[in-house]
Amino acid sequence: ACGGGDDDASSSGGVTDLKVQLSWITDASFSQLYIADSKGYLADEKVKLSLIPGGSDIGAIEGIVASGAADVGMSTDITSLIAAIADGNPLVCIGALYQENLNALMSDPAKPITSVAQLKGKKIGGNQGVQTKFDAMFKLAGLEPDYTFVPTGYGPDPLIKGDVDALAVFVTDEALAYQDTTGKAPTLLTFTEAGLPAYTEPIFVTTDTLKNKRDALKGMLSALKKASADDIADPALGAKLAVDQYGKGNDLTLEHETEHNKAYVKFIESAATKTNGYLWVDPAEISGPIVKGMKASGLKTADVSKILDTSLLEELKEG
Amino acid sequence: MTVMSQSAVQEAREQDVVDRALPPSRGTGRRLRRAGAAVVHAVWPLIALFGAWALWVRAGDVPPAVAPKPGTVLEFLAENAGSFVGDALNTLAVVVGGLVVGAVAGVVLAALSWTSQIARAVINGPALLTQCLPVATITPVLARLFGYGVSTIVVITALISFFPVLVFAATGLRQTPAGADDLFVVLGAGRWTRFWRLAVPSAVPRVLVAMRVSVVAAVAGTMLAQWVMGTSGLGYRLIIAQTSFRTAEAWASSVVSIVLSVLLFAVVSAICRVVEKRFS
Amino acid sequence: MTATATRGAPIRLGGVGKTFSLKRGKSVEAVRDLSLEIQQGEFVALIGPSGCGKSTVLRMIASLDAPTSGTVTVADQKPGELAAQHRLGVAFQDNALLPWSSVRHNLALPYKVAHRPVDRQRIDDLIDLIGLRGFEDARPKQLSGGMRQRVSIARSIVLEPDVLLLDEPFGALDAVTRRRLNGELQRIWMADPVTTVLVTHDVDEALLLADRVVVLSPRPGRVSKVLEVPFARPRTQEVTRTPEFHELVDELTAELDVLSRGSGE
Amino acid sequence: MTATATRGAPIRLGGVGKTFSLKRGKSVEAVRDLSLEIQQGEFVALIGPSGCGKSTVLRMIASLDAPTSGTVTVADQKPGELAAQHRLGVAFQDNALLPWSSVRHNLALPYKVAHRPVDRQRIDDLIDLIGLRGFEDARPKQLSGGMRQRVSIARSIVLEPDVLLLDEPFGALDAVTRRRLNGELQRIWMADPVTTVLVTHDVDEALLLADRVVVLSPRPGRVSKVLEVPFARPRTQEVTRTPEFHELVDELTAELDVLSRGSGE
Amino acid sequence: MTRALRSSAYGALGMVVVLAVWQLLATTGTLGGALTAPTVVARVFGDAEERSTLAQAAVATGGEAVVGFGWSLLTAVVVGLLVTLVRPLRRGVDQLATIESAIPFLSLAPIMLALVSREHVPAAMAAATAFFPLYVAVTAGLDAVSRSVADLCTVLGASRIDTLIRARIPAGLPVIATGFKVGMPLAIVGAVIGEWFGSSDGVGPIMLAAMRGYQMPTMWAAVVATVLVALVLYGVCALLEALVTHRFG
Ligand SMILES: Nc1ncnc2c1ncn2[C@@H]1O[C@H](COP(=O)(O)OP(=O)(O)OP(=O)(O)O)[C@@H](O)[C@H]1O
Ligand SMILES: Nc1ncnc2c1ncn2[C@@H]1O[C@H](COP(=O)(O)OP(=O)(O)OP(=O)(O)O)[C@@H](O)[C@H]1O
Ligand SMILES: Cc1ncc(C[n+]2csc(CCO)c2C)c(N)n1
Ligand SMILES: [Mg+2]
Ligand SMILES: [Mg+2]
Repeated sequence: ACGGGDDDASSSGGVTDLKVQLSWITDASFSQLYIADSKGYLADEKVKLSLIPGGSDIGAIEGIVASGAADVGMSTDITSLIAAIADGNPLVCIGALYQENLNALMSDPAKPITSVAQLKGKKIGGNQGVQTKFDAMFKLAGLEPDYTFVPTGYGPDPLIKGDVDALAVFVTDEALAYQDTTGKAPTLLTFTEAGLPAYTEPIFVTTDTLKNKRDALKGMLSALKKASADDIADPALGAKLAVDQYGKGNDLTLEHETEHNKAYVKFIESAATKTNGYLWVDPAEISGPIVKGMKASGLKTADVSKILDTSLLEELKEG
Repeated sequence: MTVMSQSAVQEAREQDVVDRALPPSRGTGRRLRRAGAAVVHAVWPLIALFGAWALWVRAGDVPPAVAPKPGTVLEFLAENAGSFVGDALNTLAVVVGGLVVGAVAGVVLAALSWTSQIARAVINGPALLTQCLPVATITPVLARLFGYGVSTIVVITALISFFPVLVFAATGLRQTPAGADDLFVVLGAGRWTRFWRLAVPSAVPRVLVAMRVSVVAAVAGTMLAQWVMGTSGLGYRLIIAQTSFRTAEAWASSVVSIVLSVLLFAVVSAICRVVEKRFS
Repeated sequence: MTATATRGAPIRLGGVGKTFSLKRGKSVEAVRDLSLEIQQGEFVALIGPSGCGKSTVLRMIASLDAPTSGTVTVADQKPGELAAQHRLGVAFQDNALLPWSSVRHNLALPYKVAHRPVDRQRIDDLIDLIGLRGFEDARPKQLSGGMRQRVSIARSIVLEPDVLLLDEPFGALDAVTRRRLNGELQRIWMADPVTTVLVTHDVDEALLLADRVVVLSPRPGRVSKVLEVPFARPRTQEVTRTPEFHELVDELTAELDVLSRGSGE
Repeated sequence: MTATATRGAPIRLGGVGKTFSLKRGKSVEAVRDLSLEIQQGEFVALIGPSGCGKSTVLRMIASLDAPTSGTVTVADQKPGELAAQHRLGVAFQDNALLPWSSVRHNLALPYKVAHRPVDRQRIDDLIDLIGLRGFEDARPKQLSGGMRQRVSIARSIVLEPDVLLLDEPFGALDAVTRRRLNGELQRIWMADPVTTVLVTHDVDEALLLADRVVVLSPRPGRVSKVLEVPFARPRTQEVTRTPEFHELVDELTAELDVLSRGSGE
Repeated sequence: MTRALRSSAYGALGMVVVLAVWQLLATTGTLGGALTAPTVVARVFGDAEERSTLAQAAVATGGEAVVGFGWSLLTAVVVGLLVTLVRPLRRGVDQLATIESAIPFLSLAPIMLALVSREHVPAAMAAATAFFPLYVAVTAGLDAVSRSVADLCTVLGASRIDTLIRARIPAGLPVIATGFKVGMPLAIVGAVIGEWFGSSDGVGPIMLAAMRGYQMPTMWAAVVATVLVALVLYGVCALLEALVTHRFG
């Protein structure tokens, strides 16, 4: 549905083909990419993107890009990218789709949890692996980790049924499903608020790709920036493209995707993007709070110079 | 049909030859040689595998996110051997528990489906339903039934391991030796007697085949379940190491689980050989 | 000839036919219009050329095959009834021992199936009778062909059935063992004369043991000759050396010879 | 007695012993210190009480069992060599037909295994010989016991082997068919006298067919008596009615009787 | 014919029982909102567009499963024949097969993607998961020769290959066919999981999207579509087993 991902990443007729490994299936999360393609922004830059849907949900994106199976990667959360770089993978971040950590702890508005301190002694649900983040929240708040972890599957069900007091969710997914199901908005404690800021869907490549396909990458970022503005202006467009074209076969519904995209577009902008443009990733943010949060989570970190290369975005800002 | 594995025949024959060639006084030498052969059989696949892995990582300049160097993983294993013992035992306990539950369930369901065509049809559909869905899909429903603890993991393991037993036992129960059915008719055997004294012994060889499949499936199932929703064990360690990009640890966990599989397979195969001799 | 009040059951075959279907619409008519009445407590020997339907007749009496036409009754009931009551003893042509059971367990099987307590003493006696002392724990694959056949014979009589069906029970035995077991069978039968049908290829054996010898024609099997055996019991090996005996042997052999020639087989 | 220049191979058993182990450390000594030389092209009959080790001897010659002590050579080689060259014909006591193959395919098997073109004419002739015309496409379970045995006999000779081992090949046949096939076997063997070992329980048959009759003692099987058969060939049923023949039958029967009595089996 | 009819009638009955229990559990809410009532799922299928999307997806997944199963069977047969012919290899290869089936492929997506080109990942995963039962069934089947048939081959001087072709394979087919019934459902899960590695068709992505979006009717509709495909493929295997057992059993 999204232009086969196996053509060689070679330029034909001056157009450079980039294979993009996404962290998730082609739903509204990636509307900027669809807009950039369908409105011809990418073509203008002589770039073609072959989107490879993800879904394995296991931080494999870094490995896939490192192995050369894709040119560009977008993973769920920048911390896994940083950890991979620290582990010796020759990767580098060149931007990010969303400015916020979209992970949050969701609780029943009748028994709201709005601070880390309130998590003490509670049952917290979430996907496998997220425990390390909870530990970090306690540590960052100067507390001993004290909670029961409940490994839940997908969906807001465990919170609705009262199996857990708080549930780790995506603010753009389960939080909306909770509202749809129960009719009331859940109380959210975002990971950022709990001391774990992050960028969502960081855009990264290998250091070699950055060197060899610099122009194409720059073109891609430029197109995505333009598309970001369109996306914010009309969230329904990206949703429609996802349902009808790029995510056809995934059995998406327009209503659902529109609702989601409305939630997503809020995170394209931030104070930093006002001055530096969309997709911006701030070195200080990484070397500061993000690295601090990762250290608290027990993750390996690296120097920001190895993690981030803002030169492309800088050039676009000037040009 | 007396199912006598040709391997057994051949082994017996080879044994005869060895017995003739070597006078009894050289018994220890023979035992040593046989032990040596066993070691060779056990070790060459590992050497081949690690060799291929090392070569691939080196030649392909594979980044650690794809595959770490075997040396790194082995080093990690050696340094943290102690810490893996607990995890391995934890996983082993779940595997054994789930396998026992699964094997019993498989045999019981096969027995039920032996009793009538209706039962067979009513069992087959739902049984198949449990098999063709990914664990992650059914976990939420199971967790609702059995809680978010170890019991659900045992149930998942059992669900994964019962099916081969069901399928092979159900066919095995109908694979009676030539003439035996007639014998039981003539003796005026009731259903129950026919089941216990004819169908069950007849099914043994097939169930043994199933056990060899199931034991390995059970390890994989436990790993998967712990990976999806465990709070301890090798599968849990694997997911945590993975999400934290501790690649060496993640791979070390996998290696330990694979070793566990191989050992359990060897144990079950050995038991199978003994039982097979009894029932052929 | 007919025995005193016995536990046996009469067997009646009325106009029985049996056709088996082979591949591609072909079929074999194994038995045709066969009628035979066997009295309660009678010992009948069934002889006839190989492939003429002897085993098929036995299998129909044992309820293992259903006749294509005609009727079979045992003790005036459907053939299956007797088996259901554990009153039938059969020694199959191919033994049908349970491969996973020892000699002793194979002999205990009829008790277990009938939910009766296993009579160890009787099993031991039978093991002695068939000369398998020392092989109680051996499994069928550890026995010689003749030894297996002897276990099968012992199993057929272990429960003292009302009807005994023996399909060439002595075929794999040497002459000496065969004669000894012939004698034992006669002794056992005389002590408790149950209805017995013995399929055999040995005319001497048929005349030594049976009240009547029924000769079947080549396929399709029909009754070609019925011979009442006049000798008093107990019949010893002496009888077999009398001219009367030889005469009957020759008569039966001639009949078989003619039958075989006729069939061209 | 010894035939003219033949394709056969000599068989030598030198002090052969065979012990099988049973459960719990028990064991059976099936054969003890058995020595026997069989000439190229000689026809030897092996008789002896049930369970005395006849099949075991045959299996050792066929390389199916290895002797516990002593040596067995066939054509001055290890027993397996002849089989490997497809020069061995065996009719097993239990027939050993391929259950999934038709009669025709069972008879074609030796050709296929030997990678020789299947001689359809010969197979057809053999099917006629054993009286199974019409059953070419039947599978073993559709045959009577005697029919199966006949297929097994035909299969053993289909490739005209150098050594023929027959384990009670006629045990399940009626007297008439048996005698007819005895005659056929003699005819075939005289036309092409290959080394043949025939296990039988029928003394008449042994004397009718063999150059020498070897009597085995009860378990553990040893050679108890060897008898040269003096009759000229071809031997017809006439010979079996001569006093000389009866004398030998009696001599062998007496020997078997004594042996059996001695063993108490 | 009537037997086939009767058994499919019973099969339908089995499915009715499942549906009834499922409906009961779902409407009483015993198992939480994650379980959707069959009536609700039926409504999803009622929509023509949904129906064709799901049908296409199920057929795609079924196709991947069949291709994977085919590769896996081919490998199992080749390797099984090899270790049966070359005995000394047997134990080591058993071990390699065990290792193969114990590799947590789900957690090793990058390796899978490094080894197999992306569009083949679902089929490759199907092959990887179905391989072990097929291998065990093939090797066990090839060993299931009766002693008398084995003896026959020996005296006929059959080479290992001939013994294999004339005795071991026919004797082993019933066991191998039973193995099909175990391998086929595994191939289907394998294909679904393989689709999670980044596929644009098949039921896998539908399940993922629906799970995450808490679109339980869609998710269970995908499950039903998968099960239907599984029933068909399993039915084919069962039929094959019946034929083979009748012919060679
Ligand atoms: N299950 C079967 N299917 C097809 N044909 C069969 C079946 N059973 C027996 N027959 C055929 O019926 C005929 C009679 O067989 P039966 O076994 O009764 O012979 P028999 O008299 O016992 O012969 P034998 O003395 O050789 O044992 C044979 O031609 C045989 O081929
Ligand atoms: N595989 C085996 N395991 C154990 N014991 C065996 C085995 N094969 C044969 N025997 C024993 O060896 C002895 C001789 O057996 P064999 O089959 O050679 O006898 P036979 O002379 O052919 O008898 P029959 O005439 O009854 O066929 C028997 O006591 C038997 O129990
Ligand atoms: C941009 C974007 N990336 C990833 C996911 C999928 N996903 C991966 S982890 C996670 C949160 C855990 O519940 C979610 C929702 C998505 N839906 N949108
Ligand atoms: Mg018969
Ligand atoms: Mg024998």
